[in-house]
Amino acid sequence: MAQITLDNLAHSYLPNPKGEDDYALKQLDHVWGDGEAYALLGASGCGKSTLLNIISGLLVPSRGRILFGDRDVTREDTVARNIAQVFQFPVVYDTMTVGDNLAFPLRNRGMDAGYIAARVQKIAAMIGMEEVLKRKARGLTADAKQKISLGRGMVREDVNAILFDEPLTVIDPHMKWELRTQLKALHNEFGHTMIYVTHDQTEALTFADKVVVMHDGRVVQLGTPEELFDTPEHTFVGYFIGSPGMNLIEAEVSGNIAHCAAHQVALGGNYKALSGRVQIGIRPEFVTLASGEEGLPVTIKRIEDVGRHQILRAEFEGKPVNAILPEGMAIPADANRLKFQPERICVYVDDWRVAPLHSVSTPEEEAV
Amino acid sequence: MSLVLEGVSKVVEGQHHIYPTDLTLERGTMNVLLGPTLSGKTTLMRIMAGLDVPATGRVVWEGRDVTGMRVQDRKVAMVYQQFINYPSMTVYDNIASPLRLMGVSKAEIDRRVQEAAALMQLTPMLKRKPLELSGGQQQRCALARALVKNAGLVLLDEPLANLDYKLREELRAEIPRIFEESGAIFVYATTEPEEALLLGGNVATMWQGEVTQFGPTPSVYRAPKDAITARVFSDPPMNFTRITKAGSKVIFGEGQAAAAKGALANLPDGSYRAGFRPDHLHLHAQGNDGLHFRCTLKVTEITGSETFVHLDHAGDPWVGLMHGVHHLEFGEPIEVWLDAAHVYVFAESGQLVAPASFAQAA
Amino acid sequence: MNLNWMAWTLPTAIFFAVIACLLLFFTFLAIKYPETPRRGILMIETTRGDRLFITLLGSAFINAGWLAMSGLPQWWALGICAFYAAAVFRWV
Amino acid sequence: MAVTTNTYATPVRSFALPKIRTKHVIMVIYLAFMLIPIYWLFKMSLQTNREIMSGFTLWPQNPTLDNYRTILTDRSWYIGYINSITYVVMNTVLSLAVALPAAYAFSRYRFLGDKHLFFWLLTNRMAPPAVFALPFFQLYSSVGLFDTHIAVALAHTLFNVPLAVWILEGFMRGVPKEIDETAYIDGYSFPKFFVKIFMPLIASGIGVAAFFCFMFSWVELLLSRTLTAVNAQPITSIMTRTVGASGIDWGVLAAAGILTIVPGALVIYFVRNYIAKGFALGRV
Amino acid sequence: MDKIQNNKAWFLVLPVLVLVAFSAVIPLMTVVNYSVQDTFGNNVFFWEGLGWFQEVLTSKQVHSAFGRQLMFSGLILAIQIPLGILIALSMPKKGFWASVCLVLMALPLLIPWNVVGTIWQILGRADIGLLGYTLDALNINFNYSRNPVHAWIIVVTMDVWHWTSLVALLAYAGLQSIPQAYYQAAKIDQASRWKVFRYIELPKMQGVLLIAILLRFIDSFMIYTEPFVVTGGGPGTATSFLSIDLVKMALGQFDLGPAAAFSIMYFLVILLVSWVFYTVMTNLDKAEGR
Repeated sequence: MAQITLDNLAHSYLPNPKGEDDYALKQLDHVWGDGEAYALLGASGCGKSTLLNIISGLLVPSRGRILFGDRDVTREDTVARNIAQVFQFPVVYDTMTVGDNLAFPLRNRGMDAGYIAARVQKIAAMIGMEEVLKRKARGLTADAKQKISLGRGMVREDVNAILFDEPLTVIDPHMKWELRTQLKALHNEFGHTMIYVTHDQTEALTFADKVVVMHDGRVVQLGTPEELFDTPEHTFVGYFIGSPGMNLIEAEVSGNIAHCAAHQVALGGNYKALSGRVQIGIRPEFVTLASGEEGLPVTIKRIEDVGRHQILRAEFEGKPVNAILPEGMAIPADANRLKFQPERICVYVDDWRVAPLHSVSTPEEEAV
Repeated sequence: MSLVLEGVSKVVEGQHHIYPTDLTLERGTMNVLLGPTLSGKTTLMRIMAGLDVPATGRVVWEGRDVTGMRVQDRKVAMVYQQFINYPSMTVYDNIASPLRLMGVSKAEIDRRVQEAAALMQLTPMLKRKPLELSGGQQQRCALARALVKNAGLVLLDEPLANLDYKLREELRAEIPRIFEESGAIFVYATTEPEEALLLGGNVATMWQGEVTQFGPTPSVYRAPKDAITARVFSDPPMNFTRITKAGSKVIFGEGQAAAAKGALANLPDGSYRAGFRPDHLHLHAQGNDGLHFRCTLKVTEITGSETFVHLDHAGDPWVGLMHGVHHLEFGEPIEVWLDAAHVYVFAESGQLVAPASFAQAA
Repeated sequence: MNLNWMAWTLPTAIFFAVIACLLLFFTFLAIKYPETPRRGILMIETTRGDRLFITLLGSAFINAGWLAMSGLPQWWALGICAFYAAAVFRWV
Repeated sequence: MAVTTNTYATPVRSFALPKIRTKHVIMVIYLAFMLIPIYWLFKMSLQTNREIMSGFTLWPQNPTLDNYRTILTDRSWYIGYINSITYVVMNTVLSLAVALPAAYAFSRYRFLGDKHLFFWLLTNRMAPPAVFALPFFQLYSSVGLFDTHIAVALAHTLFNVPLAVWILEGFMRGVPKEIDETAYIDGYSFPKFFVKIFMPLIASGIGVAAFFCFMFSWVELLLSRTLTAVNAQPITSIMTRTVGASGIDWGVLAAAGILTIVPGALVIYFVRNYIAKGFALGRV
Repeated sequence: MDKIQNNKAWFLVLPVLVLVAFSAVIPLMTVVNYSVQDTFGNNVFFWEGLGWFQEVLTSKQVHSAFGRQLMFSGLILAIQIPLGILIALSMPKKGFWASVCLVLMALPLLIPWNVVGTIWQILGRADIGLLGYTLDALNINFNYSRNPVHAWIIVVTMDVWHWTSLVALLAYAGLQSIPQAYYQAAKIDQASRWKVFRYIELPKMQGVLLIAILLRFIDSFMIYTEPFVVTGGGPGTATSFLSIDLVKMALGQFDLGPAAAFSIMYFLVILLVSWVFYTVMTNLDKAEGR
């Protein structure tokens, strides 16, 4: 197991990239901790697969180095990197039995037969396939085959990292719960460094300790799920994480007040003078419905009952604003205002978050 | 004006894909077929469309029996999970093709295609071929082709399942809007309870070839008729445990006794299955009359704003969905609270015996 | 069109008529009682039609074998074929 | 987290010396094995018969096109090519025309006796032409088609139609049936859908099937020779007249042989992209 | 893909049915009719019963031709299948050179069979053929028209030249359909080249290889033109295979009855083999599909 260092890394599929736009993966410098579970999250085409292929050794980056521990592996092939990978679609050796499939990576490395048998038993128990160890892998369902793939990824104890490339695509929604939970349990037990690529925010957030959000070839934020939720560094993260995503409102900020059109919103901190395109962002979870004079005046469009909560869809100055309201809450007929929790508001300039100068802990200053 | 299925069933090689089903869909409604894969959603839709002939029963469209009628002669539109377009035609021709076959005038075709393309944000791509588009755009093209016909029955078979998460969210918000404008009968198949709730309208929950319940979506969600419906309509799945009612006491699982409150109070003595949704489980007492359980914590998953807590309660696997972020120790005993008002009681056969009292109030 | 060159004889006409009747009969059966495949001693899925084919092809080889080996009247071979057919329809 | 976007220097590209790999050696040897016999025929076609017989040489000493001239100026020679191409094209068109709907039926529907029918079709691909040669002669004589192009074209459907059905069925299975259904829902009738939407989709499959029909019909000798006498005589059969009283005229024979390869080579050239793609997609 | 039950599909199959029935069923019936009769021409036939069958089944000549045929087909399969796989594995995966290889390899397939025979007939001659001359120069007295072993060598080499490409193309198609992820997984699992072949490539090629084996077996079992041109079945009967015997009987000597009986037995054997292969193939499909 090892820490993974991405040093000044960038990749372009073109032979002679000119500008930044030619790079499928823009410059990045990161150190990924040993034994942690990471998720690479982003829409399709954002460069996450490129990054994964660079880590697994299928691609040599155009520029920069990649280190496992202290060892530079940039030019080493997949085998030398000693990693395991689980692919989007199940890759199993059809003609082998389930047990032989699991034992395959160990046998190829000439491990001791007794050790292999014990290890296979253990993994089979973890993925719940002890019953079918003697069966041929051909003819199993896609779920089961993907479980074998997962098991084969886990079977080696000494791997530097395990990479998952959207491994739950082929799995039925109800099964996804089960498998993800199992993966999480496996991570807790073995403590491998895991890198999980997905476009599904729920999968990413629930699986990983740290989530790497990618957008347009760039890592826009690396943080814990809480950080991504509470303080998205980029409006894309705000939009991409959470359902519905963060509300963004054009504003002018002076001190701890944001001016949205003719209205004022209190902020949780003081900001220096900002230039460029300024927006304030607030998660629908921290928006409450009110009536009377306080908060932003909105037109309520519709209310969606999602079961465990309700989504209020409204418009402010012609732009959508959403709020999440508790289950069963009745909507007052005269409700026409939305209030934001000041300490939950983030301020963005040209899509990147600006931190407040120092946090203001005096909510009594709240402006009308 | 409606689509009526009368005792419709489908049998393939001796196996029932659909058991005899009666269903009435009214004009201008959104109807969601909700159920896991292979529960018969697609088969039912194919029968509605006329792509499959039912083994028994009749399909009645606007008072006319259309059971054996060719698809070409029916006024239906269908969108599949796969992005189905004609690869050899441009997006424009794709959208225009049903109109051309209907013999609509050239000017009218152009007007309607432009309109549908604008609605689906496809205007800049009209000259391109479908395979040059992204998945979301391809599916929009398919949707546009389905809508441009002004069909009386629009069938959407998991149209968003193959799309990226965020894209799905966007289109999901668009579909009810489009539906409101069309006035047709919409039928929408999905495996995800959340999607069903977001779309609103009516829902028919399906399980192993049977429609287990049909009614307005929120009421089916809150008052499922049986344990199967409750399980189908819950993600993460509903938690179940065996309970025994004896006098004023209720014994949960392997012996945690609690006072019979809420819906439990009026049950006759006996053995039942209790079910409750993950989001109704709490880490702290919520008022005074909460039930409380000692469980073992297996795994937690944090989504940023919420925490999924996987528990073991005397052998029953439970999932709790807690507000806020909670960092908890694995393998530790943990106490969780549940409001008795949120408990559904099912008979051993699965029939709902006592609905959760909160749902009745709502 | 002159069909003399086909050189029909009564026995061959009967032979083909029997096979045609068998095919028609099995088609009729398939319409009346739809076939469901089953797995027999050969470990392959067979339908009624498959079993008919196995019977006919097998019978041809039984007859040929009989003709080559025994030198006894060919009717005996037909008897063996009947047993063979029964076995095929029962166990395959 | 800010991303520095400083200099984007020229990327270091991986380089490798061209290695001599076993794979390449095998390929080169095999291709040489493929081409040498053809070269030899070609070499001989450029020599006079006397030069061929007079001694062994690796390449022609005095290249001449006389042999080709002999063939291309003599109608009784080149008519053979025309005959062959005529019946081959007829056969290809005919085979595809009947195989397309049938393959569609097999790929999309279950129907009474479908599997048996499919197998029976395949057995015809396997029927030895030698078995059928004589009855064919009788059959086509009795319907007055003996020594016509259509007779050979029809006879060759015996093995080409099953093959075309088989190949096309594989390709058609790769097209999701939802496309068909969408078209029907849109209001397409079956023939219109088939021609306007479905055929463009399986164009490469049709190409591959046509290639195989052409190939097997072109190379076949036994049936085409049995069913023709004068008017529709294929080139393969005309070639035998190089055996004269004074022995074989090797030069003309070789030239005739080379000319029989030309149409095939042209066909390969036209479907070359389909062969790779077609082989990969189809079931063949 | 699940298919729809629809008996109307028969109408789509009808043209094929009519056409093939015309060119297969009528001749087959005729052959059966001939097989039980004797004729001296002019469409005059005499009832012969199963006599011809008995004659064919007990004939030493037929038995030895059958044995030769089996040996030839076995030899062909044993050489061409592994060689074809080897070539397929060696082919460039894509790009310009892949097209070049495909086109060059497909060439022998498009040469009329008697021309194939002619090419090898020439090539093997010691006076004007490259192969014969070279062997002669190496002091090997190569003469396929005298020496049965040499005749076999040239016939087998010719068939390898002619048909290995078909096997290679099929195997190549099979290889192309293997997703890249399998190779990556094998790399990560540190599988050796042999294991990649044994556990990934071979299983994935299984389907096309069965087709290749079937096609090659059937076609080599029916082989007629090429050896006939090269050796004429000789020396003696060394390379006279079933079809050569049959054609000699039917067209040469006009022995319609025995030829017909022979044809039927020949056809039955092929039918049996085809059925076994077809059954294995469809059952493989099913196992994959589950």
